[in-house]
Amino acid sequence: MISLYYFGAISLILIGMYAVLVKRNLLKMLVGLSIMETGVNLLLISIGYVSNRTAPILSEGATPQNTVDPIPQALVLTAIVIGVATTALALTVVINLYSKYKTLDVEEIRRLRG
Amino acid sequence: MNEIAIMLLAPIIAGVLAWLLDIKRVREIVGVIGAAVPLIYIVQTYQSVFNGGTINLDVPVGGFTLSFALYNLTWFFAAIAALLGFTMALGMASTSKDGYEWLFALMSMTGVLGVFMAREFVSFFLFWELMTFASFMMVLKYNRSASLKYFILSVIGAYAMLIAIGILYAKTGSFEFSTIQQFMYQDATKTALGVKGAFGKSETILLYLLFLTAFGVKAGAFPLHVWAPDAYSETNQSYTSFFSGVLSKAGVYGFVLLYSMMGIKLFYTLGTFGGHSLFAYTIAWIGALTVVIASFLAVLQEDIRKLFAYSSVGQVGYVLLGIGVGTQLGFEGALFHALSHAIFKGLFWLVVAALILQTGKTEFKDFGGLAKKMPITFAFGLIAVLSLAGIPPLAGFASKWILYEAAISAKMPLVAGAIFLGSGLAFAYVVRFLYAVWFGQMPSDLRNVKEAPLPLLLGMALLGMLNLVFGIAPGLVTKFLNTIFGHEVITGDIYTINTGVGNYNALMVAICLVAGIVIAGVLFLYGAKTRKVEVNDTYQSGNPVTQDFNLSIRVHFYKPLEEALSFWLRISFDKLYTIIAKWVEDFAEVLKNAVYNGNVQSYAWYLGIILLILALWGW
Amino acid sequence: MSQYASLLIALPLISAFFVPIIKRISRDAIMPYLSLITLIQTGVAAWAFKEVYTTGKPIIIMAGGFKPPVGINLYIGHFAALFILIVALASFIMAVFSRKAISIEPKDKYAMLFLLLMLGATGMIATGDIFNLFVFMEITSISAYALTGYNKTGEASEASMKYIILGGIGSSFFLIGVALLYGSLGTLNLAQIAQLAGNMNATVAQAALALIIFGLAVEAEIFPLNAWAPDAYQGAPHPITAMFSAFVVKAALYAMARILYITSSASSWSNVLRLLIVLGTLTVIVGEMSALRQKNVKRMLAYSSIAQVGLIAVGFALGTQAGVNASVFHMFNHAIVKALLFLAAGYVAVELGGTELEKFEGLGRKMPLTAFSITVGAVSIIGIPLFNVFWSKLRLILAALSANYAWIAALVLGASVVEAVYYIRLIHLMWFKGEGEKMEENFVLGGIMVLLVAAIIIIGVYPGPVWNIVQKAGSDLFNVANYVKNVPLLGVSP
Amino acid sequence: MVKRILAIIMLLIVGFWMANALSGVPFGEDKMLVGKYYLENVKEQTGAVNAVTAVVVNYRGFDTLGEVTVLFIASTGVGALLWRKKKERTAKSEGSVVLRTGSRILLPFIMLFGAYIFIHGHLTPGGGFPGGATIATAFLMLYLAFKDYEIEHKVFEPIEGLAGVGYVTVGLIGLAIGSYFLFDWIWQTWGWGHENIGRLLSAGFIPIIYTLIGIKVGTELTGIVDNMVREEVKGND
Repeated sequence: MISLYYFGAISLILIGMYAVLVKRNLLKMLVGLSIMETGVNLLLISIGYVSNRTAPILSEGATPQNTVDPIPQALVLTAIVIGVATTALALTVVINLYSKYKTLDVEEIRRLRG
Repeated sequence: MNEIAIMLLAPIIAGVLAWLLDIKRVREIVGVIGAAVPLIYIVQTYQSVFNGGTINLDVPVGGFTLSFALYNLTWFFAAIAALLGFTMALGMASTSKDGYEWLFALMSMTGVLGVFMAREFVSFFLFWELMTFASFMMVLKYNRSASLKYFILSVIGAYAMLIAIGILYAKTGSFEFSTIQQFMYQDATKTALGVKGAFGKSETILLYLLFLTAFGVKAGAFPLHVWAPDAYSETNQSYTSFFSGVLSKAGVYGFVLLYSMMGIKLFYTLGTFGGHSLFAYTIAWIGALTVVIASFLAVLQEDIRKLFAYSSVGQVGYVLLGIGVGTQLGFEGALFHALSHAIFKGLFWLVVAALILQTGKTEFKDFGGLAKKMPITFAFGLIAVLSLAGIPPLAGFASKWILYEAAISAKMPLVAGAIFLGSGLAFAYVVRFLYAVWFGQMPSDLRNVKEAPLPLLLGMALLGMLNLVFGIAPGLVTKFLNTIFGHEVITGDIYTINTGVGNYNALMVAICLVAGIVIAGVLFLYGAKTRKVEVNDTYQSGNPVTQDFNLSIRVHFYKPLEEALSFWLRISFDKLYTIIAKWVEDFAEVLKNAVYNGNVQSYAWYLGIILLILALWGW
Repeated sequence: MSQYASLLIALPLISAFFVPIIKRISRDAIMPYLSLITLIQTGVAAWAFKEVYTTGKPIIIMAGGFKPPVGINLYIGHFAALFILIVALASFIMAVFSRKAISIEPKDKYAMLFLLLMLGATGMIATGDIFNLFVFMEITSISAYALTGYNKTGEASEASMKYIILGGIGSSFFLIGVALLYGSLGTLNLAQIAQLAGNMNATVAQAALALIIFGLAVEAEIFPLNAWAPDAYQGAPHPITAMFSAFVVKAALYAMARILYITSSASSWSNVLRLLIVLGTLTVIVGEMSALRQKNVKRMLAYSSIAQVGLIAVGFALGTQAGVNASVFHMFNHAIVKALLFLAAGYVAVELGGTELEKFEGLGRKMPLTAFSITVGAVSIIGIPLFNVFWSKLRLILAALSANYAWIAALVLGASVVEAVYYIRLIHLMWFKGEGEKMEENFVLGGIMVLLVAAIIIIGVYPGPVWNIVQKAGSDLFNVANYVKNVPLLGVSP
Repeated sequence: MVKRILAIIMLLIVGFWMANALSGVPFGEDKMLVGKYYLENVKEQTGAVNAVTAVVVNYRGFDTLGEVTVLFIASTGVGALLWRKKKERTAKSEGSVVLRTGSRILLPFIMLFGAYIFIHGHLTPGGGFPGGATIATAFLMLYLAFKDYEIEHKVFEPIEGLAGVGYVTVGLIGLAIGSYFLFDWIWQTWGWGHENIGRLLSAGFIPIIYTLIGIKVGTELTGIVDNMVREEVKGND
């Protein structure tokens, strides 16, 4: 049976993807992207988890034998920052787009095609 | 430096120089010299090649080795190319407008020489493409749609060949003609014995069809001939002498190669039909159809360039037909006709070039009475006409005669009939050319026309002379061709040729003809009473000729024929291809707008769908 | 000594960080500074190239002095050395072009993003760690997003937006793939993944591989994941478009091929290959079809570029050494040709104010050198002998046939036929239509174009040396055992 | 509506597929390979108690460099895309009294806390990125509270660049001293702070790098906020 954390992570990914596929408002699509990223980060973290172990900070009684895997945590740190960067840039582009098109509906933003 | 290397490099280097310098006169001199070099070497190597010598050249390039060889078969084709290349350069010295034309004309000469002398498929293909590209650039300058049609068909052909080469390479591990030939021979033996060979039946047929497409396009064989009329007419006509005279021979050479390499294998795989080897019979019929159809269309043209373009297509059909007959006699006839077609059609195009250069006209209705203004050009035009129509004692007759003999002796009466019909039609259109352009009433705007410039005349003279020489002494050619087959296929001395079925003494005929002309001349000068008559308006059945029903020799002369054939004329492969091309483009447009519809969300759906496919695949 | 190759990463970074200071000193110094840095980068790349090809051994850069898989290593093998050089060289050319092409402020930010785009592509090609690959991919794509929208017009923003959304989805799924891979192997180092891939759980392997390839395919412009590409190519500033086509896509393609072959011992590998062949084929067909009736030259070149990418992908997916070699060769040639074409088209746009087809009428009279360059590039990409692309297409066809894929050979050729149609239209338009006065052509850009044309023709006439290099690069990519052997893996094993 | 249903069906299938694959990666089991090596050797090799930090800064230094770069790209990109000839703040009203007073009082403490987080990155959870983000929060608060507040652009941009330059320089010094890029020369060559493991003055260059990152992230995020808050002014030039 699939663990709750995995389930949560996959759900977040799917919800995010659903927003991208269905919502017509660009901002909502971007929110979807963010949710997806969160889901992925949660997935990474839960893959690194080992039952009944503590955080990988080797002080106050924590030994290499009773701590969880530090790598996914390091990866998630990086992934979060990358997600932030993408979101910031995307929002900037949305600002520019709105000032030119006066709309955020993806159906209308299609001057480039064919 | 190796002779082959010089022959290959001289034209293209001269072309690049001419293009870079681009000074009038200088570029012409450079170009002519560049084109003359291969001819000099061809003449120089004649003796050693005739005695069975071979000159080789190997150049390693990018992991491949390009090898070339000059021996009797390749020498023969290279000689045609070098000769026509030289006369083309002479013609272009008068008609070329800029360095661009020199560059690509000479580049295509290099290309075609490379094709003829290649000994393996890489260099063969490389130079094949070079030649195609260069000739395409020549056409592109004059007409986009004609060039595009030419290029696309050529490219399809070239790529069909490339695939075939690839298949051969994958199986035999070699590009060399000789290695592939041996491999095929062994494979054919296996097939004959009923053992499974390396190439199955379907694969062999595929190879055959691919090569047929590749060489058929270049040779202008029906139904892939559609590019030829447009391309031949829409370029510098001096260049067309080379284009139609030599480049189409590359296709012919390809068929010869196909024969020598895969003939036996194809024979055993495809079997026979009515006593003839099926694959060869196909080629013969393609040739015959090309002859008949192109000749009919040639008759109906109103533009002299178009007329000769179709005529060229038809003449190459003869060559294919000869190859398709499949006997050694047929081969020899085909090769001979390749030569004579090159020299008379080259001559023709030079004459046309001179006409267009001096008058600026291209349609029959604008010509007339030029024999007086351009007498020398007329004389050469006459030689060409006679040779093309197959009147003895010119080269065209000798070669057609051999072809005819070959078809009869191989018991292909229908094919022989095609030759005969083609000749009749050829006569019909050259007569029109002869009369409409040179005789009759001269339109008033042609009064100041002058004789063609000297270089052009020199080129014509060279080709005209050869028409006569090879016509009167066909043995010169057949003796050389015999060395290719290793024994005397056609016996006889220099002036007579004996095919074993029939005998033709060219000298005798020539002497008779000269005697006849002399007698006629004497009668004309001293016997007949002639007087000059005014040219008046033409009347038919008492009415002046109107545009509605104008059947003078200059306008719609063969209209009744056209009406009779109207049902058949509606079936046009040209139109079919155009429709297909348009359909493809429309489809592309629809596809493009449907796929790239501009909506990000749709694009996101594409991603989703791919994910779905991945997911479904995972189960 | 060889560790100094880490300058390839450090130099563009530190120079990009330094731009704000340069801006304080003098605003006019930014563009020369950009050219200078890219030139130095080219020098370093050339040195690394020389080093790798003379010693025949890859340069392994170990960050922090930790041996892989503990530390991240950069693997500058035969392939990476070659393509890093191309990246640097193309960047240098485009930096020079930028001085003329970029008139929109803020140029300092442009310079930074430009350097970081170059850095990202360099890193993607060099890295030997799958998560680091993700980071560099994000560096590349985020700077690409920003640069796409740099012109700040509606079209540019729209293109950028599309790129962000599709790229974002792609990178998320890539990361899921990496997570799965890490979860089942416990390592991120490519060499170690190659060692362990064989004993991976089949379902995990299939999903992980599929997701990673999916993520990279978005960046690599594989149909139908490439819908952002034509828009981005059209909307981006001209030098950037050239960089997209010359190396950004190539980096993603390389990464895809690398991961593909790294995991060749995984159980569902051949399925992925087959899928990639299908997608590559579709990419070629749709790309060429879409280019056929384009009215905008830049967009036409973009579609043509996509189609070439499809060919390269198909070559990689053949799964043979010959196919990989052919693809690498085609990547190399295509980089040169497309750099030239986009440079020339961009230059026309700068001078005449747009890349619509009508602007190219009579170009042969107005700007003969530029028109000549476009002609050579177009002729080359069609695959005419004596021009470089011919050789790579030939290799591709031979590889396809020897792998028993006759229809791929037909595809390559069919694509060439279509290319012939639209490129010849362009050539005819330039030389034989329209009128115009001769204009002054920029001396430096003219010189660069002449050099690129010369490269095309020299490689076309004499492909031997390049082919030798490419073969080495190809076997670097294909020969995974050798790759694993070259990385000095620490004895961390299960 | 059809679109939604199709999307849901499609996503459920994809989700099932991923879940199915994840069943091959059991939750909560020890799957460490390289991770174990890190845990066992982190103290002596890097001097950091927080293994995550050691992984981030030392073992996977390239990732962090890339991460810093990504953020830098984002801030530069935002700056480039929102560049206008003239920009000004257009907020209509000041923040409430609570906000204004609160932010004045809290500002130094928030900054201090941010600094604390990044300086202690090798000992406690946190590091340069959270620290920098905390500092940026302080500035964000100022933007919210005061309608005319603007950061000192002439100072922020160079600081942002110089912090990055500093990071790469630290790496390059490592290349010069230890012949590896990003080599921890303080810990491994000079051997400083070996007796201090678990206390502030240890872990080689981690605190230095985290300080630089903290400054950089703080200025960058502030820059992004600044760029987004100010709007184009038209017509009055």
